[in-house]
Amino acid sequence: MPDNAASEAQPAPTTTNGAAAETRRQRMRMLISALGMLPVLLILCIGFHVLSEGRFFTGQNLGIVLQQAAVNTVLAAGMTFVILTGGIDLSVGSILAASAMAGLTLSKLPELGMLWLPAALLTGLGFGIVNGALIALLRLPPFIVTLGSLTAVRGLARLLGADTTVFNPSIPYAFIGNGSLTLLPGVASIPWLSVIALLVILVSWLVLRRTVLGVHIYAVGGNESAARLAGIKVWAVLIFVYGVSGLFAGLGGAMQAARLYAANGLQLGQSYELDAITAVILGGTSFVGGIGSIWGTLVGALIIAVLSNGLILTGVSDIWQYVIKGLVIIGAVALDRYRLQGSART
Amino acid sequence: MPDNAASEAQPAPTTTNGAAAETRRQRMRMLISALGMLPVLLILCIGFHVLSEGRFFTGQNLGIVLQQAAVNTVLAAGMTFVILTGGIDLSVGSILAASAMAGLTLSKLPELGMLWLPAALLTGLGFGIVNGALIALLRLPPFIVTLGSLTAVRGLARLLGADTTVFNPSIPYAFIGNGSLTLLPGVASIPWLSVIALLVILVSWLVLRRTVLGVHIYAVGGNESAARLAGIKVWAVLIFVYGVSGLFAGLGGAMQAARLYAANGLQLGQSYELDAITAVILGGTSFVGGIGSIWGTLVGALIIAVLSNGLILTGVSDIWQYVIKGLVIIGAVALDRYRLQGSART
Amino acid sequence: MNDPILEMRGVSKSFFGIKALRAVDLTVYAGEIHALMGENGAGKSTLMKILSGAYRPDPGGEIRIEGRPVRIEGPLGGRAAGISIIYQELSLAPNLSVAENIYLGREISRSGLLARREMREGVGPILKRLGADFLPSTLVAHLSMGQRQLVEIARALHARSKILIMDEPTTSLSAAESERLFALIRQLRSEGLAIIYISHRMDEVYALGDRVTVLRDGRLVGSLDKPDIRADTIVRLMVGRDVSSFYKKDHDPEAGRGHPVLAAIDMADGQRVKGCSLTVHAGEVVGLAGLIGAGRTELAHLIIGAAPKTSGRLELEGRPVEIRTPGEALEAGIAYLTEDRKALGLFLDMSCLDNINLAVLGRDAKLGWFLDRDKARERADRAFAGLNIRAANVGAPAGGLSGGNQQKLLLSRLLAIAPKVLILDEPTRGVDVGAKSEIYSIIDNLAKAGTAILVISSDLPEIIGICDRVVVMRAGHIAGEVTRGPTSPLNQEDIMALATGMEHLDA
Amino acid sequence: KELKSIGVSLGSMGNPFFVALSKGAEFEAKKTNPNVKITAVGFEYDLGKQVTQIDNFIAAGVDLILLNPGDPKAIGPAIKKAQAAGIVVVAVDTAAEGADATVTTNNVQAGEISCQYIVDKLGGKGDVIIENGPQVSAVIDRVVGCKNVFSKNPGIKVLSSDQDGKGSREGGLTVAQGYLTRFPKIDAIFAINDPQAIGTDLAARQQNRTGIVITAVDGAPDIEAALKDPQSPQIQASASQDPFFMARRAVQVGVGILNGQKPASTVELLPSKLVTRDNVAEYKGWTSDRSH
Ligand SMILES: Nc1ncnc2c1ncn2[C@@H]1O[C@H](COP(=O)(O)OP(=O)(O)OP(=O)(O)O)[C@@H](O)[C@H]1O
Ligand SMILES: Nc1ncnc2c1ncn2[C@@H]1O[C@H](COP(=O)(O)OP(=O)(O)OP(=O)(O)O)[C@@H](O)[C@H]1O
Ligand SMILES: [Mg+2]
Ligand SMILES: [Mg+2]
Repeated sequence: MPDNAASEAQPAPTTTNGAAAETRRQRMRMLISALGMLPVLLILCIGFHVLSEGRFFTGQNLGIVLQQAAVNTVLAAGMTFVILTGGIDLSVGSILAASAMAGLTLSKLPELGMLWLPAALLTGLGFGIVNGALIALLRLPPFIVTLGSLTAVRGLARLLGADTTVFNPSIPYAFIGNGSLTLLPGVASIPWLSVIALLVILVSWLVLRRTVLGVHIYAVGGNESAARLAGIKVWAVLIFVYGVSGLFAGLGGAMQAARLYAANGLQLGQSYELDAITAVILGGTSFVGGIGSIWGTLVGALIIAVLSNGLILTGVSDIWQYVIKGLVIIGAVALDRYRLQGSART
Repeated sequence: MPDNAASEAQPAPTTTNGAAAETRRQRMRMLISALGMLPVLLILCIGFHVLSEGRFFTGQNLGIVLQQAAVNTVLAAGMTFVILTGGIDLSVGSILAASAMAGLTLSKLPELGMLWLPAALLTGLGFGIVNGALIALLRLPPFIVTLGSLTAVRGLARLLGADTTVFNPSIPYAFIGNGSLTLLPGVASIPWLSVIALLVILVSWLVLRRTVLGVHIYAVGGNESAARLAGIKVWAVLIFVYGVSGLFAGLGGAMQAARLYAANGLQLGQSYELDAITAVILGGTSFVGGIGSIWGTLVGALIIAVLSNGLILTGVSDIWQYVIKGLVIIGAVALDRYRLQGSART
Repeated sequence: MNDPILEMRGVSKSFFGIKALRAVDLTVYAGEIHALMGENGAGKSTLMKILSGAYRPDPGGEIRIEGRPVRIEGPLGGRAAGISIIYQELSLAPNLSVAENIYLGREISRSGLLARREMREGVGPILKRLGADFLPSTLVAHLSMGQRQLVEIARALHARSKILIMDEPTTSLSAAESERLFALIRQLRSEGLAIIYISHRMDEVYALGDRVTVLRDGRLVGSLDKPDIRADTIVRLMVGRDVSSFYKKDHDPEAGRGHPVLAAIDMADGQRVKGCSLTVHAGEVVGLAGLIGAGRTELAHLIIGAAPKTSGRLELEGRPVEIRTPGEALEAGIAYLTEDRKALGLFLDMSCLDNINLAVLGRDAKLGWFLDRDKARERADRAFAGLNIRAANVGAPAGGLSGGNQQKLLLSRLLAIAPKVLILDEPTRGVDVGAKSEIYSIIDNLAKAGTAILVISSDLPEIIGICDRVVVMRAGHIAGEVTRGPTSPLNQEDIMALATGMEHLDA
Repeated sequence: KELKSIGVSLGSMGNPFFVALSKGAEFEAKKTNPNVKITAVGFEYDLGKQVTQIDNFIAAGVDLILLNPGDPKAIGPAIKKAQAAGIVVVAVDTAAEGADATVTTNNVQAGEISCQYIVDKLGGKGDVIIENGPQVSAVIDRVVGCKNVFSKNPGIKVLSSDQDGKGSREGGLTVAQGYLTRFPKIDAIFAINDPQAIGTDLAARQQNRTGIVITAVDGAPDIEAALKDPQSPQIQASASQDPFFMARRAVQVGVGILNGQKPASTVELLPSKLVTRDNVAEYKGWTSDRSH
């Protein structure tokens, strides 16, 4: 949809006298759209709490939900950068697997074991930069490039472990996978995985909203040609976003490795890209690029995790889980559209 | 990228004296871009023929390739309609599975067995129209809607077969799955699956290029608001394209059912959408909408089939097949980009 | 007089509670050219979009056509009521051919199949009458802005309606095409059509208008009949005050003798631009004139590295520079204002603030990376005040602004850069008189401060009014140069002769 | 201790094998407690998803988890977590490290008998193909068993064993089409499961190739039909498993442990029986009514 000129409902700041009221109204609207799917998330949580006879809002279960959302949140954060520029990264699942494999393989070497974490991150970053370079410098379509690496990197991940599961029960830094950060001893603690995910969201927010680069990312997504004419190095922005997506996929791989103590090049991370993209889009980021926020992504990822957790908690059968999940996803955006009624395109 | 105005190298027909030469040049360019990936396809075929010691270009093997390409071609044809309007349909794999399940279940009833084929088609059409209605009338983003139905319809497909494999070795019309149409008795024959696929391509071409509806589809993809202002019923166009995509997915389901005599609601059609989208994009259709041709899609689908077949023929191991497939897909678009150098956006 | 063909009574429109139109009345007769005027954001386009069915009016008003009340439901309803419109913001599908665009929504089909040839032949006459030099089968994506505007005009004329609305149809047309269009409009008037004509160019309104209606802040402020149409009355109605000394040329006319800042030598792209050289001196305003498609925009794109060149070099303040991307041009101090603000200029979803600051974010940043939000805010506020940009606040998305205000927004971005060389491509496209004079005085002040300025414009009075020297392009070549004598001003005829290739005949 | 709820995490609920497994579990569990709550989910061969599911089971407070481990070793830590929450964990179909007990088909032996059948049919001499599948431990074991047998027979030449038939009819069909084109002479094909064997047979029939001995592992309903079908004479044998019984045993063992009865051995291997065209009439398949 190249043009929104004809979409009827546009915020219409016009007359000077109404300006103050308008500003207030606009603030309100921005708040609402920043809140995004939060109401949907709350409804889901409360619904599941009731249906599961009060098992949802327990400290333990909330911890589990947070932990389960963690990896997807990290992937979705990277994906947010990419989608904001109007691109897509289908390869995150494969990159996650390759990074986990690389990390675990290294962790078994007695000398270099401690280096597995940076190794996983660098593996992810490397693949991401290759994606970005192909897209930015050769000007290839992101979908094809990352679909190609979805396949090729998957093959490499399998090669890394000679097509078996690599297992290391004594992997260093295992605490990030299964430990918790104690906030109040004995009362409140928060899984390290979630701490990492939150940090990732915070850093992403900082970059997107408080740096020059962030504005440039939005600009490239909003109007690439105009960005180029305005002197923005579009290629550098693109390499950056795909690099970030790769790096976060690498981090996700490290998180999975630490959580599972194991990785399998073929199985790990299969179709994670869909979950990540869903989180981003549920969070209100536009596929066309240029519109969206990282907080929305966080809410989107939480919705997905709550849905999976809640459906099992309430004992819904596997088949019906599919049906319900699908309908809830559609219902969520429909509700959101209804709520904002025409205030923004998605 | 709302507009390609700034795409740097633009053909520029202006002055009257150059008009004739310009027309010729434009024709040439259109021919080249219609040819699209054909050169890549030929290179692949010849390469595999050499590497497989002459096993590729045999009548039998070509038949196999055509047959393996058939279902994906049909799905990709429907996907071409959708992507031309700037949308996407992720649910084709699930719809295919549901249609095959519906068809097979019906085929086991003694009375109604012969009706399984229309039943499969109607199932597909129905789901497609639901997708289209959600997208066109509620203005929901296509990615989310079809992702939702990817999940929900998968669940329904499983329900249809009570979550097991439904098989019927004596399904009516089984010839379309495994029979061949004899062209010259004993010399040349062509699998029915491929005949169907070719018919689908021809009909799609007719609709897209020779009817008013076709122009409207391109117009909606090129500039949705302009189309709306020109009085085109955008919602009707959208429902039509998603309906077509669903119908073709239903046809694909029927083809798979006739070919395998069986269907499994969970496994059948998993990630077919990726193959279909890849075929469309390889064929030069733009994700932004409005640009592309159905012939390109056919070539794209053939490339994918040749790749799978050739890699098995040459005895490449499963792992390396992944790596090579990924790289070839990226390489193909890179080659194409190089060939057309800047003449069109993708 | 006979009965009006169109009456609008008490038409209002609000966007999210903001009133863009307040109970506007408009009466139009068959066989007249009715000019609609008003400042940027006054509501002209909105009123017309209501008429064409693109917007639905707020309840309460009434529209009568030929005396009968009508409800216009959607674009189809507008067409059925006998109304056709040229939108201010071009609305073509770039991926379709000229003929397909002209027939869009009204295609001809024979037994279900599209009659492409018939459609191509059907648009031939109208394109010819407009003097279009492209074929009906050309893709719109391959046309320049001006050519696209011709397509849009052809579409409206082709629909053969009773009421024809033209919302700033000449913004991308040069004098020759405009003249042809005016002749056509006059003929249509004599055929009994009612034409509503929106423009910010006064000369056009004098030349064409039978009556003028003026809007201000969404309200009707008055209608003038032919004898009363005078610049000062219209401007006073529009702006509410007098705008004196429209064109400003206070800077040193001897500036051309200063040192050369930008020299482009033998620039060519192998397609539209064929070996062009030009020089701009410090403190000088050079005009670049020519017909549409002459290649002026392309030349500018070559200079700033937005398109690849096949030959040519650049010198900046006497030193050779290599510029391959617009980014490098900006770093070297060359800024360019695009003619296509929507596709190449603005970020419609981003706030006005970001749009204004975009090019200088890096320069302002704290620690090299972090946004300096106070500075950005200050700059945006200054721009809003300086150019009188109308929007609720600097945080509003640029897409919601009226056409002219968007243009001012884009201009403020360039001014923020404070470049050595400023290339302005159609700087006053769609800008109202008040703002125009402000833009002219800004150009003048920049020249005074020593900036070298190249103005590409299709508006000849504008070029003559503000430039020291005019370079004329024709079909990709520099056709010649028109300079000011010590006493004689720039001569319009000389420029036209060079642009159309008639100079030999004159001689 | 009473059995109130069970969590079941299996490979893929679309596979009739796992469906039979979950039915068996339900049958046995209902026998102990008619009001028992059972949640059966598929982890789609994603270890991460399985660990997530186990976490969810822990949160839901189940008493017993039945799982088909995504990886025998790597699932260990998750099992420990469940056990720490007081849950008994029994592995089915594949052994799992640290599980309280394991009940599984002897997959190595299944591969052995299926391939031994090929060796016997071919008289110890011929060109054969091992049509591999997804690299999960059950498949790996079957291929190991098969290779054990082939390597003992020098007359048998394995042409290829590195193609993935994806465990499905379609995958088997596609891979076999390639194999049949690539190798003009193939005497036998061992497919790692039944759907692949049927796909392989479809490919051979399409290309009019005859005289290929096709065997598999599973004894699924569709292979039963194929073994009875005169039109598919090339499918000759399948080493059967009994998921219904396997799950019943697993629940029995699990309930035993809940009540403090340690099983004699933590791994219970159920032998596989070969179903051939000759004895298929007596074979009691997965879907037959077993509630007695
Ligand atoms: N925005 C654009 N999109 C596509 N092509 C363009 C665009 N602008 C210019 N061109 C191409 O460059 C050619 C030369 O036109 P150009 O715009 O440079 O001339 P101009 O003298 O500036 O005319 P105009 O007044 O129409 O802008 C055009 O015929 C067109 O093919
Ligand atoms: N789609 C829209 N959404 C929100 N506000 C709009 C929209 N269209 C117009 N407006 C507002 O309505 C007011 C009138 O705009 P309009 O486009 O009618 O002005 P105009 O008189 O045509 O100005 P210009 O001369 O600049 O084209 C403007 O202030 C604008 O911000
Ligand atoms: Mg306007
Ligand atoms: Mg121009």
